[in-house]
Amino acid sequence: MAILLEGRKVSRNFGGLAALLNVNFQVRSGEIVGLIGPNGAGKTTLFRCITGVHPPTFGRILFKGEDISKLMPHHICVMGITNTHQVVKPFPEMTVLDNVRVGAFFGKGWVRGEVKDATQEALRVLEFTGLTSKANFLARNLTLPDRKRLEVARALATRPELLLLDEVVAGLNPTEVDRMIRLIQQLRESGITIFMVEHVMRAVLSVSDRLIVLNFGEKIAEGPPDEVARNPQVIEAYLGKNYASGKSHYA
Amino acid sequence: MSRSWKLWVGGPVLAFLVLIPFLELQGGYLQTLGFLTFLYITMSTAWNILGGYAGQTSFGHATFYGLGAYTTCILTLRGIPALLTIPVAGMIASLYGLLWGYPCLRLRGQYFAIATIGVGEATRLLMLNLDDLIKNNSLLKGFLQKGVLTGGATGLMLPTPPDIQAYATAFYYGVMGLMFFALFVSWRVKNGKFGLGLFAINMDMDAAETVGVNTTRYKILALMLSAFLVGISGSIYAQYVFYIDPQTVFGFPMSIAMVLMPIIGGIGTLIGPVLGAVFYIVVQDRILTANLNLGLIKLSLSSLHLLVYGGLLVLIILFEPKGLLGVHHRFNIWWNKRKRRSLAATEKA
Amino acid sequence: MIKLNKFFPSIFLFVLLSMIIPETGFAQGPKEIILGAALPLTGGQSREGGYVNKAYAMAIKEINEAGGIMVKEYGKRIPIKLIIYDDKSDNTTSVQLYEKLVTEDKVNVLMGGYGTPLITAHTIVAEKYRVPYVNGGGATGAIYQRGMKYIFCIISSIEKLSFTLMDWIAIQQNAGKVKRPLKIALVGENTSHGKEFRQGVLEKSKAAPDRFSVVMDEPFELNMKDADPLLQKVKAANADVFLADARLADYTTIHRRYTEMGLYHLIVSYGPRGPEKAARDALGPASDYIVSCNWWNKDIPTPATKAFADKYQKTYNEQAEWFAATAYEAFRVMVKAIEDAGTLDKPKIRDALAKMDMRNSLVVGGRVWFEPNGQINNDHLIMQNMPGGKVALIHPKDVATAEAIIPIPKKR
Amino acid sequence: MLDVKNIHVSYGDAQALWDVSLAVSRDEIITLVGSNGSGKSTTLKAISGLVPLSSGEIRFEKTRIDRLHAYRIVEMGIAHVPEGRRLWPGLSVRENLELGAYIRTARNVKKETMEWVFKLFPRLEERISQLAGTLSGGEQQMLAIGRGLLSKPKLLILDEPSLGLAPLLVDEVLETIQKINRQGVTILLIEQNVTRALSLSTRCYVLELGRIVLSGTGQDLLADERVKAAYLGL
Amino acid sequence: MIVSAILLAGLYATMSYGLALIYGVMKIVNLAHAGVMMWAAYVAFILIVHLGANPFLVPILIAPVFFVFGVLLQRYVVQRVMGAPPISSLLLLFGVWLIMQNISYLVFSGDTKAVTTKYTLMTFQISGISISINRLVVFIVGVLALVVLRQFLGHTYMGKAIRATAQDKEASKLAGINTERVMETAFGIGTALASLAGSLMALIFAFDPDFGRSHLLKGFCIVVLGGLESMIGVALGALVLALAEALSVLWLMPALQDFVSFALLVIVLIVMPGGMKELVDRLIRP
Repeated sequence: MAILLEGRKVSRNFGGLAALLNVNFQVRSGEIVGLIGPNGAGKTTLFRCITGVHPPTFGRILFKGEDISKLMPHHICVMGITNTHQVVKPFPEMTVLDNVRVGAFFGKGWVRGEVKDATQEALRVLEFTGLTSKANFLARNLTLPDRKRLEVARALATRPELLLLDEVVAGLNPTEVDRMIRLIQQLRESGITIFMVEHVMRAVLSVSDRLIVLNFGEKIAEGPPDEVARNPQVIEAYLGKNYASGKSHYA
Repeated sequence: MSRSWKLWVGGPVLAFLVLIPFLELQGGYLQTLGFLTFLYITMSTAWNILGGYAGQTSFGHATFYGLGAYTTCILTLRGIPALLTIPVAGMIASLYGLLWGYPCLRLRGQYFAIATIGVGEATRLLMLNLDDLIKNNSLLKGFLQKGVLTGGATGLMLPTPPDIQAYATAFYYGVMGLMFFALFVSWRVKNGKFGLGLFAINMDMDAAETVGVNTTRYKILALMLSAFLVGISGSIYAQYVFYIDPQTVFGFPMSIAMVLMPIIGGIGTLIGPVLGAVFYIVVQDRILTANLNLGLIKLSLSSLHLLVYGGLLVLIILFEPKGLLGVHHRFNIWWNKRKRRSLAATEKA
Repeated sequence: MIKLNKFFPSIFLFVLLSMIIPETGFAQGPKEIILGAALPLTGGQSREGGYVNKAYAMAIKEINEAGGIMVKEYGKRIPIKLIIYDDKSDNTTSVQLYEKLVTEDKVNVLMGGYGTPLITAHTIVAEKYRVPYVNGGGATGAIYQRGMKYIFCIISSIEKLSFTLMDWIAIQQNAGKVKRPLKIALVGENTSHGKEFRQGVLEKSKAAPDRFSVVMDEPFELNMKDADPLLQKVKAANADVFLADARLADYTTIHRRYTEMGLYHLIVSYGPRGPEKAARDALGPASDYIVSCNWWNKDIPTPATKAFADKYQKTYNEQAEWFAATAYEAFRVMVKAIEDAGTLDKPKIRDALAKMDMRNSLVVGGRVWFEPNGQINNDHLIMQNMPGGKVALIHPKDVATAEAIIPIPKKR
Repeated sequence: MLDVKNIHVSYGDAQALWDVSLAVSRDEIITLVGSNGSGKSTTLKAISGLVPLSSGEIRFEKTRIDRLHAYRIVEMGIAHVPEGRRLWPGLSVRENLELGAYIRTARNVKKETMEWVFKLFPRLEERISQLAGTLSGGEQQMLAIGRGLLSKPKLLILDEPSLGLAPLLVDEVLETIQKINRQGVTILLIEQNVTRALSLSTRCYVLELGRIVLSGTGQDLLADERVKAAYLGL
Repeated sequence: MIVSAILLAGLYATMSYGLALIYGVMKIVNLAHAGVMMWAAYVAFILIVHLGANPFLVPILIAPVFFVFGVLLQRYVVQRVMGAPPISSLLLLFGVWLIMQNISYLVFSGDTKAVTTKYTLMTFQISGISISINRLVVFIVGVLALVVLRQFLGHTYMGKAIRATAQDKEASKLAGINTERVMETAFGIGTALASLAGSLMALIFAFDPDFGRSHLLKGFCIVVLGGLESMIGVALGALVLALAEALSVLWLMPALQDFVSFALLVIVLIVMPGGMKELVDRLIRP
């Protein structure tokens, strides 16, 4: 599979503190890659580097071989990378349909100014994400699971090749988590590459092809989920040293 | 149902507006009132494109109004037909919008608002002193005609045509057309891609950016469009009153009026700014000319106009962010409830 | 989309509201001559607007007590009624209100407001509907140089004001009181008023380079906060005479700072400002010896002036300022024009105004007549503040009450 | 001492806690564990009055506190050291500590408390006039705990005190917490480092998706595979 | 000229402290500041001219009254929009300002008023420069206000609580600080400072109900120059603005003096939103 997104020694400083340090990563077309790590490990920062909100201080990010590390977020979006936000950011006073239409109008799948086309595209995405019945609700009146869906729908309407999902299942109950996982799998089937930050391990393990683990802004592990889960460094980062050694004891 | 209603109500209203100059109602005063109302609706609608749709509160829109008015006067006095100057006025206002909008629109929320106050006042002072500045500069001297470009504080006077009344009637229709044009633009913006982008910026700038909205460009375009319409309004105002001076057309009260009208009417909507402008003119007309007798104290209501606007602003911000439109909605809900209740009551009986 | 039927109740309510309020306004009575004016009763010019309002009220009362205006056409005296609106000192509003006066209220004639920008804006309306318009508060000459036919003003131009002032200084030179040539520091507020004042002074000094040389000429922003930069320039100019044109607030601000900085000139004038009570209270002895050039003063030794000043004092318990006097006189001029015309026909009243020659007037020279452009062209009155809050009239000769004290004595 | 009964909490329409109940007795160290977004921080915020309950009740020493302003809860004797430390970076170490003793009862004994805190964290005394924002991560955490202690709390709530600290410092901080507990302060703690947390606490609650799924003594839970599942999903 | 600019800076600083304080704690741009200055000028006028109060005592007399006014304004009006986007508080306070102006028009009419006292025109000489007593007093008050304010913010519990709330509201709540009380106090102090400036300005300038608008803009300019929150920064900003205005006369018409401050406001906002502090930081750190 071709490399879709590649980061080379991506670093990001905030006021002298390194939030990311020399992170190398690759995302291939058609993959679902999970990004995990304890709180403050730099996962969201990495996403922000990719989407151009906080461009990397050093290092380069390549999308289909093109350097995108200096581009504005809207430009990156039009190139085919979209993200959802950890704290959902719907446009609260707009209807669900309009929220998605913004994505349809402005994203990569740019519909040339035709309201009708954009609306159709938006409706198609709503159908796909199961929000059709709520198309005319104001976004602020949605429940959290629906807002998360809307976040995905809006991103999807931009017709991304690469979708960055930042904790889309956080705060959902188990049934809702399952529904979201199914949606993510459907997305992959429709040909979209997915790079996701997730804390709910059940979700991330069940869908990811590969995991990348960050700790203190550095990459500490990478590989298939089960392999990563056995990685002592990862266990230490999550459970502490004693647990890692204790595990063998209990086992 | 709704379409026929629109025809039944909208048709006669439109016919009435068109016929006003012939009806000589209130001795023709209604025509003046109509002219001003249309002009203010245009400006209110124009401000709303930037302030309402895109959410960028500007206290500096008088700069466009003034610039439009001055462009027309300066060009007309140099022999260019007045009608031709109208689009030029709009474009110059628009370019000025680009000039200060580009840096200022990078500021967010209240910083932008404050910067626009500064821009507005600075522009007024500059226009007030422009002639003297040019006089002292050998390079620019050529722009002066008999030592006058902007006329400084004296302002500029236009020659009056022989038949002012017919001229005024023509302008009545002209500005009515302008208003419909502005409303059409506003409607197109609101229901098109452009408006969707502006709304997205208004709701959440970062989220808009990540779904591909070029926020800087859209904000500037909104400002320029808004400035264009306000510039034309200024141009028409100048041609209607034949006299402009910087304190009036560049004055802070003008900017305030443009902020107040859409907020009173219902910010970010199509009809809100119209309601606000009509309200503004009617209140101004009625309040400035009425007296209130409270037994011993005779109060001239005119001394209360700031209180009315200020009070409304406070009440709207505190209780009804959607302005008159919001009040109308509540009223409607209440009305329907009452109707339903009375219906239920009759059924019971 | 908008559904109009939903709007119906609200629209209904709104229309109802907008129809109720006018009932509290003025109802037209029959058999009245209606005059109309919009005055700046609030906003930047409300102080002056207030004086005009009081003067008009006094004039109406006087005339109605005498039974109204004798109109020959109807063979009887008809009472008058004045409709006054507040224009918030705002041009656009003012125009709107004058339109309203002419069209809705159907006034017979229009009276002026106060302030050059406002009056400039009014004149269009008066001219448009061909309604005679007389004012006593918009002196700027430019207003009357536009070939308008229905506009009249009973105060002579600001340019004339500076001419009078300069002529008077020339007289002082002739008398050997001050040297020639004199170096002049000239400042004026950045309004048409100030501009015209400065132009007048410049013109006069250009015409007589052996007498005057203007070494500094600067406009300043209205309602200035800090007079320092301006006065630093004045100080640096090292002039003999300080001529300024300012409104009350700026006059106070500038002259305070002037005194604090210890500046001195042989002659100091703030154009029409000087003897106002508010300023003298604010400045105390620092306002002594300031020369002012103005349209009217209560001490003009003519019976008409005395009668007006006394009556005003009695009615409002305050001293009459020139704003009130000229407004009062403008009103009387209009009344006389209606009487002369003997009809309420507007063009005829206009013709009567154009032919006006009113004697025993309050104005300097005692006579009101109009130049073809509609503005009076009489002399101004020059006054000087004297110690102890007194004011001396020093020019022209026929009304002078005292000799000018020139040059200004140096303090300490 | 602290009794949380069946609380539900929502942010807007999004429910974050479902029917959470827990109890803290005097002199205990209680730990909340669970993955991110499981509602641990929200539980603590609900206790200290930063987020309102939609139902349920919280009692502290028999008094209901779930309707009180945050500052009133501090006055009752609960100090909350928030996640990410949340110092006032532009204030000096001394000022940060002094403001910790803002409530009236604490002000009177400020001097003694301060000495006690300095004994616990000698490093803070060295840095007394430095701005809080210039301290290192570990020092900032010490200051945050110290600030909490200056209100003379009966119950100290700590939200991830080891977040972002190097392993050596984590040990040091956790040891100090135990020391504080031994000196008579009850502790309610969120700790990511599960093993350490469990081994030092008397009892634990495991949260998952806004619900309590497990509770027991530290030793019991340490042996429970479900704890590991909560973290790694295995 | 430099001396008079420095004296003026004292006044500029006094009128900006309150703005900076309220902005710092609540992130609110207080447009009603101008209204308060204007009201204070009128109250000072009444006290001095009609009741014969000592002009230099008046500011001390009226500050507490306006403190209470500020507290009430915050508690019953501004508090309601604390959670809303900042632009609504800006518009709200703009409305309050309009109302205050209108009340002044009703009570005092639009007349320009000026306060005259026996000190008004007194000057004394220092090495050839004459200095007005009034201005010197105003300057001293400006400096004193800075000292007192710093003492208050640095050494009292309430002062520190105000600073703490400005930096982190939630953490302050957790430390047992009643942040609503703190915000009321801060708004009250900000209002009292505005009234202090207003009553001092009444001694120097003539005023009317529209008084304060351009001062307000200058205040913004100063606060932004000063880096938005620090009081020392405000004092420095005031100095910079006063000097810039004074020096601009060398190459600009005096009529454009205000233009300098408005243009400076816009430029500073755009170029260095962190104020002079940021600029200095940038210069020091390569």
